Amino acid sequence: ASQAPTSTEAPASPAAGASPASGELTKITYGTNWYAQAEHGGFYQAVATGLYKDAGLDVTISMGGPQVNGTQLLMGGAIDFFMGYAADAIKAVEEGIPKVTVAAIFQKDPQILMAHPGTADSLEDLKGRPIFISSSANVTYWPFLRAKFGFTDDQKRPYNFNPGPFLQDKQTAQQGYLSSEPLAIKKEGGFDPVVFLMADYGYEPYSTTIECKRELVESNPDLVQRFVDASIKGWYSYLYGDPSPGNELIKKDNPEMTDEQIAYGIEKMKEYGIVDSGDAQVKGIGAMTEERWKSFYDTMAAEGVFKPETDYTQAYTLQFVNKGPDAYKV
Amino acid sequence: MNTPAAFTLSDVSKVYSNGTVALHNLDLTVHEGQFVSLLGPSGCGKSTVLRMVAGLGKMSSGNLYWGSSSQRKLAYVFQEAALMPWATVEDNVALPLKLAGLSKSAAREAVQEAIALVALQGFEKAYPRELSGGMRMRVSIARALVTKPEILLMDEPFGALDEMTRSKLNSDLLNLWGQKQWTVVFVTHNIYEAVYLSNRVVVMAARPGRVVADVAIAAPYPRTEEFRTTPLFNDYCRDISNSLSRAAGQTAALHPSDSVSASVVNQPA
Amino acid sequence: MNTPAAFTLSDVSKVYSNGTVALHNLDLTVHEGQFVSLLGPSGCGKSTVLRMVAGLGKMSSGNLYWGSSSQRKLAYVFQEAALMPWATVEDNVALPLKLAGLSKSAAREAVQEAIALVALQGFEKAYPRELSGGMRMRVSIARALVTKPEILLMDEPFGALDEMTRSKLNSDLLNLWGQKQWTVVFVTHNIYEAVYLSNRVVVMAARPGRVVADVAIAAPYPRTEEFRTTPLFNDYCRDISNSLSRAAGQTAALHPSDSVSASVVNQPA
Amino acid sequence: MDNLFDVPRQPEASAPSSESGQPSQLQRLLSPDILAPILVGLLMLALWELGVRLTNTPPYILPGPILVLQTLVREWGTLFPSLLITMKITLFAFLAAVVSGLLVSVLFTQSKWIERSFFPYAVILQTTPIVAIAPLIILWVRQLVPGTASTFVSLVICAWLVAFFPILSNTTLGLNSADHNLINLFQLYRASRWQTLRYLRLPSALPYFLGGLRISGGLALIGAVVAEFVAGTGGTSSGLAYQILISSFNLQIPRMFAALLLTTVLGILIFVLLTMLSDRLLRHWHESAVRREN
Amino acid sequence: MDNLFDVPRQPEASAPSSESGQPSQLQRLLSPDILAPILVGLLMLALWELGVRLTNTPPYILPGPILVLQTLVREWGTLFPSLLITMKITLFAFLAAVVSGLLVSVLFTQSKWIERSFFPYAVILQTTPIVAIAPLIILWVRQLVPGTASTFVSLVICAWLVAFFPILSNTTLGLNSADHNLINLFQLYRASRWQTLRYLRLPSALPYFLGGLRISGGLALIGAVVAEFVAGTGGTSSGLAYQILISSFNLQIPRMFAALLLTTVLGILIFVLLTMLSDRLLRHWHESAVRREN
Ligand SMILES: Nc1ncnc2c1ncn2[C@@H]1O[C@H](COP(=O)(O)OP(=O)(O)OP(=O)(O)O)[C@@H](O)[C@H]1O
Ligand SMILES: Nc1ncnc2c1ncn2[C@@H]1O[C@H](COP(=O)(O)OP(=O)(O)OP(=O)(O)O)[C@@H](O)[C@H]1O
Ligand SMILES: [Mg+2]
Ligand SMILES: [Mg+2]
Repeated sequence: ASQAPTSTEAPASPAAGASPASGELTKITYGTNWYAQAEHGGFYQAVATGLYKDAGLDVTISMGGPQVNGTQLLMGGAIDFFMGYAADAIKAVEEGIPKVTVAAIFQKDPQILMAHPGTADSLEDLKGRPIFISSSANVTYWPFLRAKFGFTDDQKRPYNFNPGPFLQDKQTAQQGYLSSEPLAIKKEGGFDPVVFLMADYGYEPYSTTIECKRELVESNPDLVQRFVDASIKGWYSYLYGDPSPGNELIKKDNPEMTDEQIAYGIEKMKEYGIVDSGDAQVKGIGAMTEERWKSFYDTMAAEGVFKPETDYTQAYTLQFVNKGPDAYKV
Repeated sequence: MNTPAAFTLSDVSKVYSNGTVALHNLDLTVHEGQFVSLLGPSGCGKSTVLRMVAGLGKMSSGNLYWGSSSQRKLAYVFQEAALMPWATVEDNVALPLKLAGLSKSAAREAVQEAIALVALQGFEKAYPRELSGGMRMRVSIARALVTKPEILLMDEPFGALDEMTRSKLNSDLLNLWGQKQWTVVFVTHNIYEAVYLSNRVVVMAARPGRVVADVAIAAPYPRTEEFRTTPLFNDYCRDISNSLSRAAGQTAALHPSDSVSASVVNQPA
Repeated sequence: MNTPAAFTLSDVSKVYSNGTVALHNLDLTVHEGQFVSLLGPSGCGKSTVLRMVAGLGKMSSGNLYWGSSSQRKLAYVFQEAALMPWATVEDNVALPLKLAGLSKSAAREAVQEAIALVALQGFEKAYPRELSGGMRMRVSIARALVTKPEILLMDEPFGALDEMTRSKLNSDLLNLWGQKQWTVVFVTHNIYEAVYLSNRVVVMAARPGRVVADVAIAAPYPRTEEFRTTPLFNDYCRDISNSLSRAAGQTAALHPSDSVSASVVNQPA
Repeated sequence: MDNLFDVPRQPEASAPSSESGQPSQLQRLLSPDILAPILVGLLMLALWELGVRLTNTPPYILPGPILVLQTLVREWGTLFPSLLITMKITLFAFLAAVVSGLLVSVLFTQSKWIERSFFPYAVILQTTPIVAIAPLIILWVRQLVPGTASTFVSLVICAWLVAFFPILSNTTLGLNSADHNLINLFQLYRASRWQTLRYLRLPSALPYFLGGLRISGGLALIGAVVAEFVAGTGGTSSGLAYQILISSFNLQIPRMFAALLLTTVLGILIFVLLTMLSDRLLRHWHESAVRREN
Repeated sequence: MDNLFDVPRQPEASAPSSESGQPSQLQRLLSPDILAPILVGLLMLALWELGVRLTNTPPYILPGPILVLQTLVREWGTLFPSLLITMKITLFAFLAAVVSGLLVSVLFTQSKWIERSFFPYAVILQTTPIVAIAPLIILWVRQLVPGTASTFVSLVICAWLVAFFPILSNTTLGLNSADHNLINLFQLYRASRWQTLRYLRLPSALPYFLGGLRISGGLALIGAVVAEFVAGTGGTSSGLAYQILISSFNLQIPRMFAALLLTTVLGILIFVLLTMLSDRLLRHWHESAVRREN
């Protein structure tokens, strides 16, 4: 990995101060959920600026992709930490899969629906109109939309990460990622789509979380803590410092990523407070709360996505986060 | 007293693509109603002559002229049985009729007759792999006879048959020929058979294939088994046998066309 | 004065799975060094006998006993040429040697010799499809002779050959046989050939296949062309021809085993 | 002399030991032909179970077959209807592939020119990732077939794309492999193109064609599954692919394997049926199916 | 009498009109055999362009070939390295499929029992959606092949799964189709199993095997693409699948089609090469490749 300028400060967090001095770096693999992009920026920044190294970690970031099954890779030991999703974490509890969310980088899920300009003012307006959604939506936000806005299954159209069909038909809507599809559509389709951030409509899962096996939390909490802390520091550095070291790594992993796209991504993350809003502003990036987990669980359980008897508290631990923004100052 | 020509091969050469000269400037006129036997050493081009007459494969040079009949009325017994392995005896024999557009029921009688002719009753439903070599050849003969052809080309049809079946088929063939006035070209290695059956025997020499003797067999039809014991019969046989020996010798001649003109060319009765 | 038995077929029956009774309680002992010709109507089971001797396919009942030699030293000329289409003449002939583990160079001379024997020099590199029917059969003969077998089974090997080649191969075969004391079982439809070549002629009748005559040909070897013109030769031919006619008649007999015992069973010289 | 040959063959059953007539249905089911593969199947399942137990693999990585079967039984109510839908798509795509493959290969053998010119491009159908062209197919189909049938048609087309080429390729090869002597014979009797095709080329091509079917049968199935991955929308009319995906998203790995097991069984079934068909059609004459006695 | 036959055959070239020796390289390239398919290809491209222009289809739905080619030229620097990577995976998977398919089919023909018992299960490899088992493959491979090679191996395995079955199926059929007379001959001369295989069954199976290759060549390619979708690579070691997906995601549809064009061309190339190989190996004897003169 490129040796970006490292911080001169001594280790800030007491928990993390244990082993870096020994000089032996622990090899860690972090699996993301997609090709490298601005939404993964903090982690790349932590690699690029040596934050992980300072925490005694040698981190490799392994990109995900459209059909890569991260949970199995995590549980099988191919990766040590995985970029997870709150809904998925609760499902894991239901299936008895011992993985735990240890930090939530995104306070808001960047999942959006888009429509052609002038065809909709709010999500309700999409009722009855064809919507391109990917198959995973069936187990995440689609049941929510169905219940809350009366969407029906015959509106569904398959979305395979090609927005062409959406452009073709003005009456359609399409799912997207806040910082990706709208830009592509603006560039290639020549217009700004109307964007509905689902987090603003009551769909509030944590996303871009850090998950690991329960076993690791129990056997080596120190390692987990070091990874979480360094990652959060990476995010602060990425959002508020100079993101270019991280961006270089992103472009290296994903050569098709452009500076324009990255800049757009960072801008949108800031504009919508994806990372640093709400609880995170008080408790620091990565923050999670009981209440938020509960409200998400309750909302989705009411729609039948989760079983009523699920012990959703198994899905996370607050042990590694909520230390306040100051704790992560580099 | 010749009947009109059924077909004429004029100055025909055939060079296969690997360079083998199978036929070289061959001339042969066969007249309507003739029964011509073709003899010659193995590999001399007898089958090639039949293939040219049947229009299978291009000649390298030369021409084929037809008289009043034509290639359309032709049947051909190949040297190999060439049966369809997926079809029963019956269906194999019925093939030419089916190709001519006859319905199955219309064909049935002719097929039965042809199968009886080659004595394969009881094997109508058998598949070729269930037959002996000779039986397979007989199916092939039945397939050729079933069409009642005007011109019949037969490439060693009886080579794989025992003497009894052979002489039965010989006389059957002569009977049919006598009735229908077919034109027959008959390849055989059996000199006795050739003399017994034909009114003309053509002897070929090998590489390049060409005609070296053309003997008219001036004996009246119908021919009985006694004909085989006449001195005339024996004379013809000896004559042809000599031609064959000479043909074998001539193969090495440097200018084959010279020796062709030197050979006895008789006109058929 | 019999030599020891080369092999004995004892009470052998063969019923093919479609119900055809190809052989019925057939007994046949062939002695070492004998040249046995097998005659019989088409489809009577001659090929089946050879297949049983060669161990190809199970007998339905009965046994095959071997003398001092064995199936291992056997060569077989099939009724069809059965050449490998992807191999040249040379490679086809060399096959048995290759299978016996001989190196290519060690085999070369024997292959050349065998090819020369059937007069196919110049065609070593040709593929089977480039050969005439008779030439293909000769390749097959060469393939059998190349191994210098102790026991030679030949199923109508010369049926597709002209008289010249045939008589040449006849005398070549006799020469070889005289030198090596092979045991030969030879299927043919040519009575003259059978008598000329063999010291024993076995006549079979059809369905169910069985032996109806077993004639010793008591003439000394080496046999010359003159032998063909002796009265003895003609007597044998007539005798066998009669047996064949009777065999054809007997096929319809209701109790075939009765008629078998009534036929003349000679012991070989 | 005519009666020299006329001892009629008895038209008996072709099993050598069929003295007591046809074997009973039960006997046939218990024959080693059927038992052996079943035993092997059971053995593989046992090994799988054992492997899972010995290595202590958790069910969310790889469930053992017992768990999978239990899940299958439990989820039968949702999985079986999906199976039927996948089967329907598979069947339609397969039939379409058979018909079109046959027709195009026949077209190809009508002229070397056509074959040379178009055959290489037929391979495009096979090498284009369905994911990439699914949107186009869906758009086009929607214009031609409005309404709810349109998704089904799109799925069938996607699956057909996958199954088409092997049939085309094998059948073309087969049609070109007709015996030369027989071709001559047909030429001689002035057989029309259609007759040569019908009575000579098609029978000659049969073994190759059936071989192509065996390959394409499985491909039609996997094509149906993949098609549903990319073009399916889920909901009540969704097939096994949807169940696999959803189970995977929901981390219900045993359920995913139960769905996989169904596709697998369906695939094996298709294969076995096609093999039986092949044996039946070829047993009288083709070396690959004939039981030789010598 | 020996010299009856000994006029030697002249070993001339087999082209009938080759009086002036071999045709020159240029002549050969300009021969109708090569020109016809190229013309057809150009014609199809022209029709495509025309269709796109006439219907006014926007490039983000279906770009015309001219635009695609322009994009291809422009993006050559990024697409070509990806092509090489996909090619590498394809090649390895194809070779693995050829070797394994051949070996297993040989095993199958050693005993009817083995074939009956295992053949139906081989179809599982083909009918299991790679998506579902990719994680398992990745996990297993990671345990066996640590380090960076592991991803590559996983990809090759996934692609191999797709390409394996057609070769197995066709070759098995071919090995079982050896001429019965020749089998008898080999039996007679006590040929060992290995000899029968080497000198009889394998040559007999060659046309079928080569037919299988033609099918599997394309499948290996599509398998490589699909494998990349499910097993995930990125960065500098990513193949065409990545380019297709990212282009599609970024709505750079002409670029996506440029990448598709590359897979297509690669597919056609594989097909043409295998067809040439087939013609070369069979031209002396198999009906499908021999040029008959009568
Ligand atoms: N594979 C087979 N299946 C069923 N019947 C067969 C099979 N092979 C031969 N037969 C039958 O067995 C009988 C004997 O056949 P065989 O080939 O031994 O005859 P043959 O004496 O060699 O005849 P030919 O002189 O015509 O070659 C025939 O009636 C034939 O129909
Ligand atoms: N397809 C072919 N390609 C090349 N050469 C061939 C081909 N067919 C036949 N020949 C050659 O042409 C010559 C004549 O063959 P043809 O089959 O006409 O002989 P034939 O007189 O019928 O012999 P036979 O009595 O053995 O059947 C032979 O030397 C043969 O090698
Ligand atoms: Mg011939
Ligand atoms: Mg026979």
